[in-house]
Amino acid sequence: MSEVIRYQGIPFVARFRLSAGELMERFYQSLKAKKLTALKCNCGYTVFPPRIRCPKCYARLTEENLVELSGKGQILSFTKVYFKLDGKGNFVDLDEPQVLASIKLDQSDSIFFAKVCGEPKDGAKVEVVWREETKGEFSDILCFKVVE
Amino acid sequence: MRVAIIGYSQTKFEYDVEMTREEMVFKTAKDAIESAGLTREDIGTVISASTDFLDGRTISNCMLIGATGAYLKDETKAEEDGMYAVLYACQRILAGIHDVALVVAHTHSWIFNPHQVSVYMLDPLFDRQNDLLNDITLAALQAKAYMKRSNATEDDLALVSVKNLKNASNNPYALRKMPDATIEDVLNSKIYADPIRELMVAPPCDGAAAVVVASEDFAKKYCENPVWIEGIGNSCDAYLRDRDLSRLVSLEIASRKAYDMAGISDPYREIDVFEVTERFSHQELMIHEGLGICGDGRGANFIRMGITEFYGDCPVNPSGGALSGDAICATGLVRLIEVAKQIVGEAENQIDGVQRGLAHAQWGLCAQKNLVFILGGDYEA
Amino acid sequence: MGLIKEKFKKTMQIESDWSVGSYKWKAPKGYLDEYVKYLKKRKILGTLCRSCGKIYVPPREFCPRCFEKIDQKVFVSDHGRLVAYLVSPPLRKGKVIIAGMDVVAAGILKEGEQIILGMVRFEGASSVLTLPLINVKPEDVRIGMRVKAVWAEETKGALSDLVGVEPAEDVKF
Amino acid sequence: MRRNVAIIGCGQSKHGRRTDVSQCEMVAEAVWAAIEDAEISPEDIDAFAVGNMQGFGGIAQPDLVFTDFIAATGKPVQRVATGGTVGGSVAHLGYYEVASGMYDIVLAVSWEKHSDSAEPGATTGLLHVAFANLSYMMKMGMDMRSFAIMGLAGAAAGVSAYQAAQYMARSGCKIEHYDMVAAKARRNAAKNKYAHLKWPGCTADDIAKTEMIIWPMRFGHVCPASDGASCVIYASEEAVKRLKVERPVAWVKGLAAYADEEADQGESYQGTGVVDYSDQIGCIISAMKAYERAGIKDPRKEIDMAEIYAPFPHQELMFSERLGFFEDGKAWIAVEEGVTEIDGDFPICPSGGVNATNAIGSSAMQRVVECALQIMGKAEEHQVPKDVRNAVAHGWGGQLQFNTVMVLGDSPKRK
Repeated sequence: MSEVIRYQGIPFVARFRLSAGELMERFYQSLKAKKLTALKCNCGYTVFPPRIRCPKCYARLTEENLVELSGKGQILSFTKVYFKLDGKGNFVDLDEPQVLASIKLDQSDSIFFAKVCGEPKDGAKVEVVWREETKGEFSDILCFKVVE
Repeated sequence: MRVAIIGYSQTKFEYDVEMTREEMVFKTAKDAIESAGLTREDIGTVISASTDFLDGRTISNCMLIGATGAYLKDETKAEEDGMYAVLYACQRILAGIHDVALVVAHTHSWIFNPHQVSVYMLDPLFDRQNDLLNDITLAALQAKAYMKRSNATEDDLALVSVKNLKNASNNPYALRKMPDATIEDVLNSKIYADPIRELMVAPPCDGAAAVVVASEDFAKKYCENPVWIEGIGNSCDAYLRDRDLSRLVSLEIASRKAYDMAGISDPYREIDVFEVTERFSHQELMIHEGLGICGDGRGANFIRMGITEFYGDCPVNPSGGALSGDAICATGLVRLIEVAKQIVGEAENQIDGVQRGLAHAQWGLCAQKNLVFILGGDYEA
Repeated sequence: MGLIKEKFKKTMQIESDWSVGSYKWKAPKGYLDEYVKYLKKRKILGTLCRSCGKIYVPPREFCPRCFEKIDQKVFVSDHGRLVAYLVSPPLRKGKVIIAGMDVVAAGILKEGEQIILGMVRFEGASSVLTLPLINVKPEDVRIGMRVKAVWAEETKGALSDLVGVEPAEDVKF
Repeated sequence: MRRNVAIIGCGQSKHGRRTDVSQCEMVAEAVWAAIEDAEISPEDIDAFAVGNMQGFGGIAQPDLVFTDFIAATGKPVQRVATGGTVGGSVAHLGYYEVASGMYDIVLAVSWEKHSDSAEPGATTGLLHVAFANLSYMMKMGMDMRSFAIMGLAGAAAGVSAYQAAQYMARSGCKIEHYDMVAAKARRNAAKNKYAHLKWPGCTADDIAKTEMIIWPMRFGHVCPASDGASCVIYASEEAVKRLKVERPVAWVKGLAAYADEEADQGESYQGTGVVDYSDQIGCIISAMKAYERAGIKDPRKEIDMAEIYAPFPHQELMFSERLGFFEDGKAWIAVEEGVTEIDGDFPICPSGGVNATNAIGSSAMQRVVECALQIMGKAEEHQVPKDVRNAVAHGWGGQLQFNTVMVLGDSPKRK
């Protein structure tokens, strides 16, 4: 058995700047206005976030199909998360566990994986909590809070 | 026209193995060819299986041409589980262009944590920006969704780990073995995201596996004990956001196709052993339902009543499954090999009288893709 | 008219990073580490495959042609032939950016310097090594010319010990 | 008896710096164009073949993210990836899926989104091929000067620059011949609405005026890093009858992809047994096997045109010899005589080829698409005037070591 020499990669981080496309650009602009938007297909399926093909009937979706969601939804399932990954492959324990839930937004058929603040129960109704000063980014959505 | 497995080899699953990936692949390929009683010259086509993100090398097969025995061979690389490479090898043989194919799959998880690679499988424009999301936390949401729809409890999840880690103690190739594992051991292991704890997650490791498949004529001429591939079913579900996480729809589709091809109407009775890829313990219960061997939402009954023990009516993962060691691209291929070993009578935890077995591989977050193989011995059906 | 490139609308960009430098790999012991050890003694190491006679330089642990492990170490000559070569234009500041670094401005390569890269096959080797071809003007370089290794004044067992190759007197028969 | 398989529809996205779409949208563009071209509905598709080089666009297993964009939900999807040849490998996979008898109609798509990487061109992906080697060489005492010198040749073209020098040494051609081939590519690309770099009426002198990167490679010789996707839809002979396809289709007559040893260095900077990078024994064997399987005895006579994967002009010359169209080292004569022009006796890359458009994942599949379009008479502006009975689609990749060869024809192969 020949032994081996272990070596580390030279320091380099590959940076990506991914083009979002027109639909997602409009979606992020609507976040700035504290609005959640989705696309409602003629077949009835509402896909969130917006994209060019309906997941159910594959029809072409455009800005005409745009609908605004209420920001309310229901928890399908949730979990208490105790760790994070640091991007380099290491587990990092969280100071205190955060709640992650798969949420079905009202009027939308897609699942939204989002953080939940407060103690959720299964099937609990939730509502989006916006960052004070939104910038049109994913982090404008702080979390979802339990409504009742 | 049928295809048969006529040779195989697997390495001991370890973490940070004292071997380069090139040497491990070379040894595995060479052993598989020898186990088929052939030499490299007999091989027509070579299909390797590894991914660029896991190996840390774009074109992860280009510097392994020598190691996989693919020098001046009709070669390609499947960028997913090695069982998909066997499916492609069968297609190359059934197309009548090749007679003998070598499939070699490997992953060295020491190179870069596969759980970190799972983050790059998320949609970068949306989900990837939620830094809580990775394969483990998504699996936790899947487990909770399944437990809500079925009668499964956390104890049932722990029982799956207990069964597989006990089975693994007889398996020399397994990484993680716990001969006297208990539910408490599993429920006390480090929590990642409830209900998922460390002993409920398949531990990524370094490993490789290889098989030689051949056409019906070649196998009959040169192999005393071929293992016939009688059915194959493959299906891929939608992306996470537009999919029912509480069930494995693509497995339901894939297993039906495999059963139809193999002429199986009642899998529970007609299949003697199951080797499934359970990356998380709750998935083994979901897989029972996806394979249609138990009622909808009744997956937990099997584990509670010991039906899936290797001495039970419906043995699942006598080898210890993925929970005993997960070399990502090699894990599904190892399941195929374990079923072949059961059929030729060379398996650890050997079940007697195995004529037909089922091997299953999954790929993607929350088992988005599922592939099912039905293998049969040389009995006169 | 000239080159036409269709312009496409620029939409919002989302950032994502991939820490490639955090990966780690393994190399076989007794091969490249031996090679650099002998570079210190100004010798070029290779491995011989006994069944097909290939000599791989730097050394390789198995032969793809014969699908066998090889570990017989041999030395190859430090004289060889030039198989092919590349010639860079005189290097200018701001023109050559490698891994985000202006190598001329950083003084790694000299302003106005012309680099000749030679692909050299040392006598006995079945492999080609790509090394700088120094002490010669680009117009005097010929395919197949004899070259010999140029060593660092004070070798320290590193790849940089073998600085490059320079023209060697051609043996006429 | 081997099942005959035909391409009944092709689709391409526009290739260029596609900052207007995401990777999923770009792939969907090509997929839905192919579905419409094949005049079928998504339900008719039995299985999918997909592939790209995932390190370039920053998404691991991207086909799992856009499964439901391309109507693949619930259906079998198989993924292969092999470097520059990935488009060809996906095309081969799609063929085998149908030829095996498992499926009747298969959609095969391959793509690349280089502009999503922040580093210029395709640096991230190309650097990542040998990033581990580089790290090990630094550990083994490679100095910064050698690192910079290696980057000098590597940044623009990688090991292809060495190959350009070796081919010139071997064939005795001049750098002007490289200029001619690059000019032909950019001229033809002007007649191809999907191409990236278009230069109507480009001449060898135009290319000769571009800056010398490292002799014998000028800036005008280097291919662009494009974004793009290419897609074909295969159908078995029975399916072609069942769908009552009247219009001409392109039949796959033979294919092969034999791999050579890596040319430059092993994965821990070991030496390899490849001395002359322009030998390309892998291409010779792949061509021989593909012609044997296609029943072609004399390639130059029986084949009417070829789409060769040549990001750099020397490769069109080199591979046209290895594919058996011209004598060893003599391809440059055919270029001088205009044999390989669109209206020549043996047109090569009428589409403008990879030198004008290179989304690495899509390029080798684009060659299959272009050959199919020529056979079906649907290449519009760059349709070659001569009658195309047989065409060869070629791809190269890896460290100058992989070759995919596919022979397409206007009639199924009869024993």
